Amino acid sequence: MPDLVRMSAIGKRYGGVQACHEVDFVLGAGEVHALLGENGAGKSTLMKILSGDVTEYAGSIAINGAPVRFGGPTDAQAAGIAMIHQELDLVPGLSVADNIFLGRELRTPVRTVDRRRMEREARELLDRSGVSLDPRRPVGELRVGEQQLVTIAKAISLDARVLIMDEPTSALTSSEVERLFDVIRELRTGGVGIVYISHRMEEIAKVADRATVLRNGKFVTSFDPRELSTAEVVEAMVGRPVQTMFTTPDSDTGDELLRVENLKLKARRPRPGRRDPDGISLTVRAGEIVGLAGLLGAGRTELLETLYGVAPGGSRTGRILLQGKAILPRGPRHALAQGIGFVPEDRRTSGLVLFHSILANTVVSSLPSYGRLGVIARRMERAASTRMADRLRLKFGRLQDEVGTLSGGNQQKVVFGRMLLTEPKLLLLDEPTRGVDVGAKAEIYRLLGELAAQGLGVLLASSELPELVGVCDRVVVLRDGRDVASFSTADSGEGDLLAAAMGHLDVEGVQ
Amino acid sequence: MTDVQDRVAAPAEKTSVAATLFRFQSVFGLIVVFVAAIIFSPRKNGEILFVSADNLANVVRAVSEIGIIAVGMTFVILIGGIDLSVGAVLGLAAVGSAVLMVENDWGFLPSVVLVLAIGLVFGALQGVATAMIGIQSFIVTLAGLQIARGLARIWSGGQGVAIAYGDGPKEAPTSFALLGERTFGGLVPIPVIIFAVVAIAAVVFLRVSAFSRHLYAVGGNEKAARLSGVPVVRVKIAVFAICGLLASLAGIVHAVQLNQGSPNDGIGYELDAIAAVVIGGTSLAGGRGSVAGTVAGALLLGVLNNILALNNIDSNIQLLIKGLVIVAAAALQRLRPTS
Amino acid sequence: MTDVQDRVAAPAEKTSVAATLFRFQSVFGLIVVFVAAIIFSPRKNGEILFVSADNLANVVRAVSEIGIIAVGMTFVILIGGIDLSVGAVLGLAAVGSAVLMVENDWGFLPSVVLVLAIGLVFGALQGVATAMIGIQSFIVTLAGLQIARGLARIWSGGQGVAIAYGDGPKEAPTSFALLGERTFGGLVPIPVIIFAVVAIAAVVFLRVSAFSRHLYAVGGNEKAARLSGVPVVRVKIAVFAICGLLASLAGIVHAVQLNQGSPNDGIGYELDAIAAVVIGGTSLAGGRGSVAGTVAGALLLGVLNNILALNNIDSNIQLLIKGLVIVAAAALQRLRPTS
Amino acid sequence: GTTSERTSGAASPGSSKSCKGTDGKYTIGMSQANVAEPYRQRMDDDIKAAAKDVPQFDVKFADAAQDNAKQVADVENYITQQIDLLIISPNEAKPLTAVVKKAYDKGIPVIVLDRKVEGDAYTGFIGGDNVQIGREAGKYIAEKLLPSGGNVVELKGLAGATPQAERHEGFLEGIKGNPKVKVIAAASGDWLREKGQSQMDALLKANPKIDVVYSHNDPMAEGAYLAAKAVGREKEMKFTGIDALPIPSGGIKAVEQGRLSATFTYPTNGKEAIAAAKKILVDCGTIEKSQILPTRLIDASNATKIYAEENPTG
Ligand SMILES: Nc1ncnc2c1ncn2[C@@H]1O[C@H](COP(=O)(O)OP(=O)(O)OP(=O)(O)O)[C@@H](O)[C@H]1O
Ligand SMILES: Nc1ncnc2c1ncn2[C@@H]1O[C@H](COP(=O)(O)OP(=O)(O)OP(=O)(O)O)[C@@H](O)[C@H]1O
Ligand SMILES: [Mg+2]
Ligand SMILES: [Mg+2]
Repeated sequence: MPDLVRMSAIGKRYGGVQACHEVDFVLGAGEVHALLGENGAGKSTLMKILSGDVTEYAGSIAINGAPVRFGGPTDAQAAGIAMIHQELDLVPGLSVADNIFLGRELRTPVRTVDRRRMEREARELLDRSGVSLDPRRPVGELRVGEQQLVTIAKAISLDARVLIMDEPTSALTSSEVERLFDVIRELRTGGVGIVYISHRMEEIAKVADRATVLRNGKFVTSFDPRELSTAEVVEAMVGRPVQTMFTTPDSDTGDELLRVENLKLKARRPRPGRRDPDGISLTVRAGEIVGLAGLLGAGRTELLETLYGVAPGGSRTGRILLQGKAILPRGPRHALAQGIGFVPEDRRTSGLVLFHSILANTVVSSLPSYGRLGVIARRMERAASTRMADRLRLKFGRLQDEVGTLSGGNQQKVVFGRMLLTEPKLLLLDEPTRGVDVGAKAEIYRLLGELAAQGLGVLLASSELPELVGVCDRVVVLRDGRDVASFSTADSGEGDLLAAAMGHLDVEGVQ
Repeated sequence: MTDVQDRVAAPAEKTSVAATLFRFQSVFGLIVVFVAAIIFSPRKNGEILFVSADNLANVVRAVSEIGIIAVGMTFVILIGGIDLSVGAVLGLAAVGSAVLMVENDWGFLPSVVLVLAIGLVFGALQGVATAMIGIQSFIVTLAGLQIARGLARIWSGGQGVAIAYGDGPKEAPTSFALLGERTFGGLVPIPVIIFAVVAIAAVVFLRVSAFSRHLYAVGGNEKAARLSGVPVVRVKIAVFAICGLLASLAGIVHAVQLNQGSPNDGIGYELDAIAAVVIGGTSLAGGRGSVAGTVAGALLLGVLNNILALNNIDSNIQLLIKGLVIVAAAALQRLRPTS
Repeated sequence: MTDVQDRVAAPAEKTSVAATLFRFQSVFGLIVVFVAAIIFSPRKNGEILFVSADNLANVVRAVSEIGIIAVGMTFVILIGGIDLSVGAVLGLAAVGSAVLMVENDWGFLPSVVLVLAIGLVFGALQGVATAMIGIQSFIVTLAGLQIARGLARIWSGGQGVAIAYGDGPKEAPTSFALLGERTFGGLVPIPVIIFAVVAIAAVVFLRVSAFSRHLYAVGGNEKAARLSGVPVVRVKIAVFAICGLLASLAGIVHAVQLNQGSPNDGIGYELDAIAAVVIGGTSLAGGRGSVAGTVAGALLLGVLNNILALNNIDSNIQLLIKGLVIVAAAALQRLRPTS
Repeated sequence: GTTSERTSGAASPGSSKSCKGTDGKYTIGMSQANVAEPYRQRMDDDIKAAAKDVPQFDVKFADAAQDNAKQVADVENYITQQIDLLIISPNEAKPLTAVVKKAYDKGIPVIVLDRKVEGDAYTGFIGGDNVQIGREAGKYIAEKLLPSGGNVVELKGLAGATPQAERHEGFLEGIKGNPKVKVIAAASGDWLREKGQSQMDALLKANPKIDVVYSHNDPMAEGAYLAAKAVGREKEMKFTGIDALPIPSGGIKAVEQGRLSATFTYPTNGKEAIAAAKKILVDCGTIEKSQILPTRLIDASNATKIYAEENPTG
């Protein structure tokens, strides 16, 4: 029996970048095939070629032994290939149900849209992947994680023979991930071939039957992930051994930097699904990395937004003290002036001007320091940008290149570097390693350790429990906009965090 | 997981009242202006002139052309585009119907069909230029405006073509004249009925058709639409074609109302139509808005014009008041919860 | 690591030639049209009329007002906005300078300063409405257009105010007249010099100022800009203020060139200015573009108008040709490697 | 002419130099303010028709689209082309004065139509008198239509336009003789038919008794008629217009067909302009500095005849 998918000698060039070069890739029916590689290795590109999104490429594709050449995503869908894209490609103004059935709406006998049936089927699909969302809600109102679940439901609804999942879990917490794995196992049993792309190494061994590693657009190796250790897999991806994944800094922590006391925000115009702080207290000391854990919608993002002053207007109670002084966060400029930096969750929509240069994107928050009287000394800004790029080990061509052409992890570093150039005292990080490859993650962690050692305080929201446990000194768990527990990572593990986040255990953590 | 369900369901319920109110927000402005019009209306013999039946009929008649155009414009703006050529296409269509029926002695139906087809094709060509070549619609239709105006001037020889009715040569068929008459006891002008039919058809169409989902998708997130298999190029071309078609329908209505087709008809109508659409709550960024809002927006402008005229306000002061009301109506839209 | 760097660096060199070419892409169109103008220029006694010194001076003089406006418009479009009020503000400023100097017998400097301040404040107010209330700039400035036009009509009493020069009452100071003269041996009109100064200042400003980085960031991704600490509201207000200021500067130039300030001056100039900006390669979506391109775009339109006029092309045919050239020039922009 | 224009036609500096007699070939540049006005389009058409009979003439046309600045550029371009004679119908007087003088000083004879430029740096002016027309219309309404008084509404042209002010001013003078004629309302119809219609909708509503609608041009009068007809009141009142263009969509036809009671010719002067050009260029003669053509009343009695006169071919 021929392979379900056989891609041979695939090549793709973007201007000067060889995204894929002579790549062979084989997927069998009922197989979960992990595709691994650093940011920019060419994983998405390879899969975009398979799913008909990219139509100009070298090489050939065969489905069940029959050669194909797709003219667009519709062709691929007709051939039974569906893809969950890395960037959440949903239409904000349409409802969940409309999004799921976009392009292949269900019709009544008179050719009008059968709204009722679409909503019913959407509800069933969502239930199957473990979410209860009202299918009539506009997608624009959903939080990132929920949107990701909608894209998953949408892909599943296609009943495809080949399902490509490009980082489907980057905004999900462990319980949603577990549900997704259940679905994947179910699909596999039904003979569906699944390509699974993720930078969360612990997921690979759990779900994949086989793994292929790409590096710089080229095939490196293929193996059974259950037979290799994470360290070996990472070495295959990066091309050299990566030492310790997490470098928990055991540096001394200094004075109290941030103190939040019973912070509550009552939005003037409440938005459905938003979980504003509802009585949060926590502290961050200088040199300390404090994690924020919680389930989807626990209110981590909203807390960071409130501290940075970008939450929607409303009445605030409680106190925020920075170095012992009460502050009222009024907005980014105000926060930055006080030494608070913020790295938002979604770098593409909230972080970067994708078509502007790396240079412009790195220096935009710290412009006044590169000249006088509003005139910029170009040499100074270039120097600062170069310095930051070196420090973050940014992989790039020239500072003038558009930041959108960088790989995801490198884009993340640019947002990160921009905040560092403002020389903050307190850094608020929201999922800073979402979609970032292991190598780059290690660098970001190393850097966080370094900065903490120099006295920076960090408040880090993350959905990856290993990351929280590995990087933070302390983790505060949020649930429903309240802090429900606080753990020292020295003596607690992922299980404790998860239990507290889900509210199963009534643990009051060790302070 | 049940935990999640509760969490989401509860606030959704709570805001749905507000949501319902906001859904009809575009009508708020209309109601406010309507009430203001009643208050400020001149009275004669105890009668409030503004709300008299024939005045209201006039108000709607006066906005029927802009309204028809604005419905098409809503489609274009929903996909994130804009069409500046509608006023010129109206002029072209007005000239076309007059020339065909009067100078070429064509019949009613062939003339109307050809004129509508011209608008459709003109719009579709603009759609091709933006969808396939990828030029911004603002600039395509700015050029289209000049081209349509030029064609209208050439076709008419630069002068308005008068329409006389009758069976003789150089006379338009009397069936055409009916389009400009009034019905229902001489009260409701046919142009109003045409406008109403167009608006209702558009509302129903947007509600029930798959095409409308595609249209919102193209305006809301073009890439997502493409990846979902939405025929983006075809949707865009179709939308510009519809807009051109409706503009030429408005041109026919214009010609029959004025008994003349002039190449200078419809100058500046594009801005009025866009104002109606935006006041009606449709976002110029695309993906969000409704035809019902547009109709409310067009009526708002009509009521405003009428009440200013009834009170004989100085034309310069009228400009100021209209500008301020447009801004106020647009500001009202900003109360919408999602920005 | 070095591996990646090499991979990227080498082709980057290769594309930099193309990049350099594309950087000047907006000038291509100008060059093409310029060469075409020379070829199609009428000749008299062996002289190519188009390239005669005073014809070229006329070409630039004729676009100087649109050019000044288009520079301000470039700023607004770079932040993703649009300003439809510029033509009306030009009219208001033209009226203002005439009324102040002639009817109120003000001096040169106070009049000019007040008129410029009016444009600045008018623009800033529009900026406030879009930046702080969040109304789309299209609609704010559409209202602004009507308001400015209404104010101009009221201020002038509805009539053009003629400007006579002298020291007497009801006469404008002769220093004002100098602005309309020609210099460098009577060849280069002062308006051309004003345009050049404005353009060069804008180019330099966009190149070196921190403000310009903010401006591009706001247009590129407003949310990201805000989160990065860019004072988005202030940038927007400033940009609309600059655009208003330049529109009123153009109004002063207009008044002095025509010896009159009329409330109907500048009707439709906004579309010409936008066309110049877009032909010059600035994206209406914001965040991408340059003043140099705009200047090239304005000159392109000027050369086009001139060569069509020199050949006495029928004005209706001119409309068609201009429409097609605008589309062609915009299509040329699409060749840009990144779309 | 109401203004004290000197008609002492001392030959302009240009005329003698440019005259090459019957053997010459002459390029004439016609700078039109705005062809979007039917009146001005007709002016161009009249010039074109008249020039056909002068084989030596080649007339070029430019349209300034109602923009003074564009018209300045148009004249500059004519100067560059070294035309032999300029005909200009200025958008406004003051802004065009300088460039007309520039052409004139370069030796190009200039014939100014309809609206004057300032000073005397032109060869000749041919035009109508809007104040006079307004006065005639006023007199006609006060004496013929409403001898025993009545209510008049006025539909004005575009605010800010000179003829609008003059037709208004003359009208007030014209009705002075009959104090029982009252102007009860005025509205601006921007010269446009549809604006005339929608303004009249409101005027009808606000004013139960209207006897005469005095409109500053024919299209607005037609629009007003349509509005009145829509509410069945067109028989209650009379409509008068101005311009009386001899074209199918013009005022003469409207009078002939009974919609308007009267209209007043506002001569385009196209024919006269070509005659003057011929005198200067071909006949090497001089022309009057100012030639004011009188207006004519068109009513039911003479409409058909005059329409035929103006359109000899039919
Ligand atoms: N549209 C594009 N234009 C230019 N370059 C691109 C484009 N898409 C991808 N690239 C480049 O191609 C290379 C491969 O990108 P790709 O998105 O396939 O990486 P990836 O393996 O999916 O990385 P990540 O893990 O960050 O998602 C990168 O160098 C990227 O910069
Ligand atoms: N109804 C809504 N309308 C608009 N934005 C919303 C809405 N609800 C949530 N958001 C936004 O979604 C983001 C929160 O979603 P996110 O995906 O970060 O959730 P999460 O990370 O799973 O949960 P959290 O960070 O709250 O613990 C915030 O930026 C918030 O402003
Ligand atoms: Mg990828
Ligand atoms: Mg979050």
